[in-house]
Amino acid sequence: MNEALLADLLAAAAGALEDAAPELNRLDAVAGDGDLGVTMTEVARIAREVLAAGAAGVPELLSALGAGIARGAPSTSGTLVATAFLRASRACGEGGEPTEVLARCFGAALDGVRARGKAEPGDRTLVDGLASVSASLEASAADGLAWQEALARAAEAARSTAQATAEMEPKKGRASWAPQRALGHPDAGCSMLAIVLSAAAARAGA
Amino acid sequence: MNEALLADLLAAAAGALEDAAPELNRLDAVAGDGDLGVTMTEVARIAREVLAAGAAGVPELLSALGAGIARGAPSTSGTLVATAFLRASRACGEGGEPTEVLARCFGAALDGVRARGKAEPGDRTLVDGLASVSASLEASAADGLAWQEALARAAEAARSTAQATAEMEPKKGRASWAPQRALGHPDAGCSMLAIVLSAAAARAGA
Amino acid sequence: MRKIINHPKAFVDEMLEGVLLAHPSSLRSPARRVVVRADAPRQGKVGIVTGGGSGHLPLFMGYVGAGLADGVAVGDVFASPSAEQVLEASRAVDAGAGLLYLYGNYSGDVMNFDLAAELAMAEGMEVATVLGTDDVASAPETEPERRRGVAGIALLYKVAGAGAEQGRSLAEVVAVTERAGAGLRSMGVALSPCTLPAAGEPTFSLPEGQMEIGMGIHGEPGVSRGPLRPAADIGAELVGHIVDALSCGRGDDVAVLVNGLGATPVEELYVLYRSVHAGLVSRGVEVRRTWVGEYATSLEMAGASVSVMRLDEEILGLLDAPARSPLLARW
Amino acid sequence: MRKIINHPKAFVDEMLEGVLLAHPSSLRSPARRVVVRADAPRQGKVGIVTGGGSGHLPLFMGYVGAGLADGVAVGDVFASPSAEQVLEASRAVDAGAGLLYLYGNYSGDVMNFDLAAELAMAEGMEVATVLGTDDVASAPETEPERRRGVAGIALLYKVAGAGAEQGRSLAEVVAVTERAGAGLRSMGVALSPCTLPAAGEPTFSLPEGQMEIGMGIHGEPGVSRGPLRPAADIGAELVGHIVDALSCGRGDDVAVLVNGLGATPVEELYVLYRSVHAGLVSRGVEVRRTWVGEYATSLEMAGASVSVMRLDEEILGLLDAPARSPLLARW
Ligand SMILES: Nc1ncnc2c1ncn2[C@@H]1O[C@H](COP(=O)(O)OP(=O)(O)O)[C@@H](O)[C@H]1O
Ligand SMILES: Nc1ncnc2c1ncn2[C@@H]1O[C@H](COP(=O)(O)OP(=O)(O)O)[C@@H](O)[C@H]1O
Ligand SMILES: [Mg+2]
Ligand SMILES: [Mg+2]
Ligand SMILES: [Mg+2]
Ligand SMILES: [Mg+2]
Repeated sequence: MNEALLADLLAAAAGALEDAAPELNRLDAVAGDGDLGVTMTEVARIAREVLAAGAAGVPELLSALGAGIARGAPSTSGTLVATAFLRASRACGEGGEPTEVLARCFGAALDGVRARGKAEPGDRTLVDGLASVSASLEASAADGLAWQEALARAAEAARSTAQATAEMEPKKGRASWAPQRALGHPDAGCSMLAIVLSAAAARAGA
Repeated sequence: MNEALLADLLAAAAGALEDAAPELNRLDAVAGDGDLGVTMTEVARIAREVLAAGAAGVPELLSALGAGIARGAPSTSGTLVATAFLRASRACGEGGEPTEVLARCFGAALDGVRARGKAEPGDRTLVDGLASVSASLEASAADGLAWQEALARAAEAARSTAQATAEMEPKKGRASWAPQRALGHPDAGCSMLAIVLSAAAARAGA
Repeated sequence: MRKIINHPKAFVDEMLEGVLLAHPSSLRSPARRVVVRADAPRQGKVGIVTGGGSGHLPLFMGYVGAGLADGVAVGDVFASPSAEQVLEASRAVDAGAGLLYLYGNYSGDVMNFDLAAELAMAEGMEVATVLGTDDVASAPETEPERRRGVAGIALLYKVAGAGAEQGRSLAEVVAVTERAGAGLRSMGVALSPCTLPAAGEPTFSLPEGQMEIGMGIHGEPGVSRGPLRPAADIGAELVGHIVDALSCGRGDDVAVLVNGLGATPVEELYVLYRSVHAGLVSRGVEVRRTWVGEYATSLEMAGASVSVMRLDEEILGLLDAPARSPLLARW
Repeated sequence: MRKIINHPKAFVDEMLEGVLLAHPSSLRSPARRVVVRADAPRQGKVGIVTGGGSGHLPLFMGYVGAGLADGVAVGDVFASPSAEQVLEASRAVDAGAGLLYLYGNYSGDVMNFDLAAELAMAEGMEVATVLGTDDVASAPETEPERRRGVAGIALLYKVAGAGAEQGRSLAEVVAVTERAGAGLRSMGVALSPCTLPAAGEPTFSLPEGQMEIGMGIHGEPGVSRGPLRPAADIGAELVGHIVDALSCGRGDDVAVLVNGLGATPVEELYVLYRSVHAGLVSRGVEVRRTWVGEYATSLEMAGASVSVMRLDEEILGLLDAPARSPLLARW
């Protein structure tokens, strides 16, 4: 996957984030402070800026995204997304099939987010979404699937995990302070991940 | 007019004030701070207390009302009503026909309110109401009318003056700060006077 | 009503109970609804007595403290205190050096303070009066006696209080306070109504998305109502009216107070101040001192007011003198 | 929205411009959205760095001042500042005696301050962290690491700031601040929602006549919602929860802070304090110090919180030490 293609997918994801902002605010408001859409609109704006500026290569682009988001959108989700990009940047450089690279990147992102946020799978956070996406990509890589197909399956995994979080009790973040409130509503961060991946997969046209 | 009769009329007036509180708040809110009903409810409460305590005679009753209201309801209207009672108390003791006494009392009240509030007739204040009531009582006294009839005419004068104030530009009090707002609405203080006199007149059964 | 209260009728007295429980070493109550500095009377010092309706904290009680006022008569919500309360406050703070009655120009208050002054003088106290009359929106410049007093009075307490604390005579305190007041103007904007506890419903209606320029601190009608505009426009308009009224410009030194009416976050007051500052600086006016926060509120009204006071070195010195009251100091 | 703002996106930066224009002799900005005491770094003194989302003034920036914190990283509304901002604040206040990061326990803030601490330590600064975790409603007593920080942190700034100002070592400042924090609990009640400027609509709905006990300062869900009750009931309930959490009773000395969330008049806070005081005194707890006012707000949310801190003579001495910041001091 080259830089231009990645940029194209990310631009699609940014657009989807902006469209979903009210929905993300609403989901976050159920048990949090109702600002995830505000933050993700800012993340999308930063992403567009970084994409417009261009970068020497994929790792450079990912690390510029991570640094820009860490600087410009440092809420919980923004910081975790930044961490994910920074870790992905370090993991993507070692070559391999595009699907393998994707799997490595999301695996690294998952590890980074777990380390920074100290949430475990099942805590009803972004970790759940990243864990299922990462597992799906691993499986696709093992099966030798094309990256477009792998991305589509990863998006599907993200969507169903987001749905599944509706039945989980939150253990981390603002939602954990009133765990019962969250029940019946998907986790906002996982929904955000599903939206982003769905948009990228649709753009990839698989 | 003896003390018991006066107390009976005042009790009727107090009841009317309480009933009219929301309307008085509304009229005051048009151009003032919307609390005339609140103040007059307090005035009514104090009046009932003073009436329940009783007094040695009419002047004593009126001065107890004035002192109680001055102490307990000292807003603009409360202070003016207190002044009116205190002046009436000093004026009522000299004997004469009941209608003459009434006329003297309201004349003294008018003078007191003018002195304290420094408003002139035509400024759209309680002074307008008191001036027309006082004039009406003077005329009734000159015509030798019974006090019940005089009171009924005074109430009628108060009502029509209140209506007339709707066309006046306020010059004193809060309403004067936005004179155009008041136009079309009767002055709250004059309406209050009309309500009180109407209730007393109805009670007097003329 | 979204209010943390018990019975509305008990509101003022329970508030006072809370104040006296919270600040027993700073304040005491010599009579019902009268509060004075715990150390009053202070021998040889001009006593400053203030008062007015409740619902405006920190106005009026918040200005009772060292370097500020000595006593306050506390009225019902938006209603004057009685002459009797003012008299009791006067008795409690009188230290033989005379009394300054310093309060806002509202008819109920004027009547009751004037009556109290007569009674106090009959008891041998010396009494002078200075009224807060800073609200540009309430009357034309040609009729100062009709202008109402709003948040600017906070600066007058500071000037008068510092002068009194320094041992100046009543005549001197009156003179400098009057001079400060003559160069002091304010104007406000309201974005929402407020609700008197005893009335239970908003005093007036002001729909979301509308604002009223010039509204008074009891909801008295302002000079114009219209769609809510950006902070920069509001700041420019308020400064324009004030600067016109004061005819101040290049070379003038001023102090500025941006006051919140109750529900407006301090963040917004600073956003507003940014434009107020720009408006003054662009006219060559130098801002020597600035205060931003809640100094005179209208219950939970949303909105703000801007006050500008001309400075000379004497007034500036008094503004800089130490002052402390339990309701103003956050530590 | 009833807000005095320009473009919602410019809100935080324009607010900061206003703050710096208003208080040029007390505060300066060494980097974007970083504000420090004008006299920082103060040689030999432990530097105290704080920060958090905007929308809570006087929290957090209001606690930058003499005898309080030295620097603040200012986040977007209800959002953490970045690690980079915290690092810039650290650089600007570090005077070689070590840094205390003192802020509220929210995941975004913790991640960014932790990252900044790593970076600062890599640059040779010594960094220790104490979190505000006073909100009883946010987690059971058995899980202190999950409790969020609310208005009680105002008292921790006072304790830590006074300790640092006296020249105590970082370890000593940390120890006394942790001890103060261990004996500090708060609980709040919300009567209305608030609206993020950038979101344009209330974060949640809370109809008039309803209240939510235990709601957090970002509108985090509380422990119970129901019809608005009288102030006396609210005070009794809040004190009950806090006293249970602290297991305090006869013979204990405490300081009390009654905090307004933004739109609640100070009068109501005193009405509430009256019942808070009664609840403590009836349990034999002695209230040694009381503060009532706005110390940590949630934009224009209506409501209040109560904080109670156990006292020993050392902590009391630190609470009584002088402190001054331009956003807290009204003179
Ligand atoms: N410790 C954590 N680890 C991973 N994800 C988390 C953690 N805490 C919260 N999240 C995710 O962040 C989302 C909320 O993000 P955001 O609104 O930016 O947080 P905040 O407003 O609290 O700063 C949640 O829906 C959840 O998916
Ligand atoms: N100077 C004055 N002289 C006589 N009556 C006055 C004067 N000022 C106001 N009033 C009357 O008082 C009424 C308002 O009373 P009130 O609501 O008690 O005043 P406030 O709320 O301003 O203290 C007005 O409707 C008017 O009739
Ligand atoms: Mg959030
Ligand atoms: Mg009125
Ligand atoms: Mg009134
Ligand atoms: Mg947030």
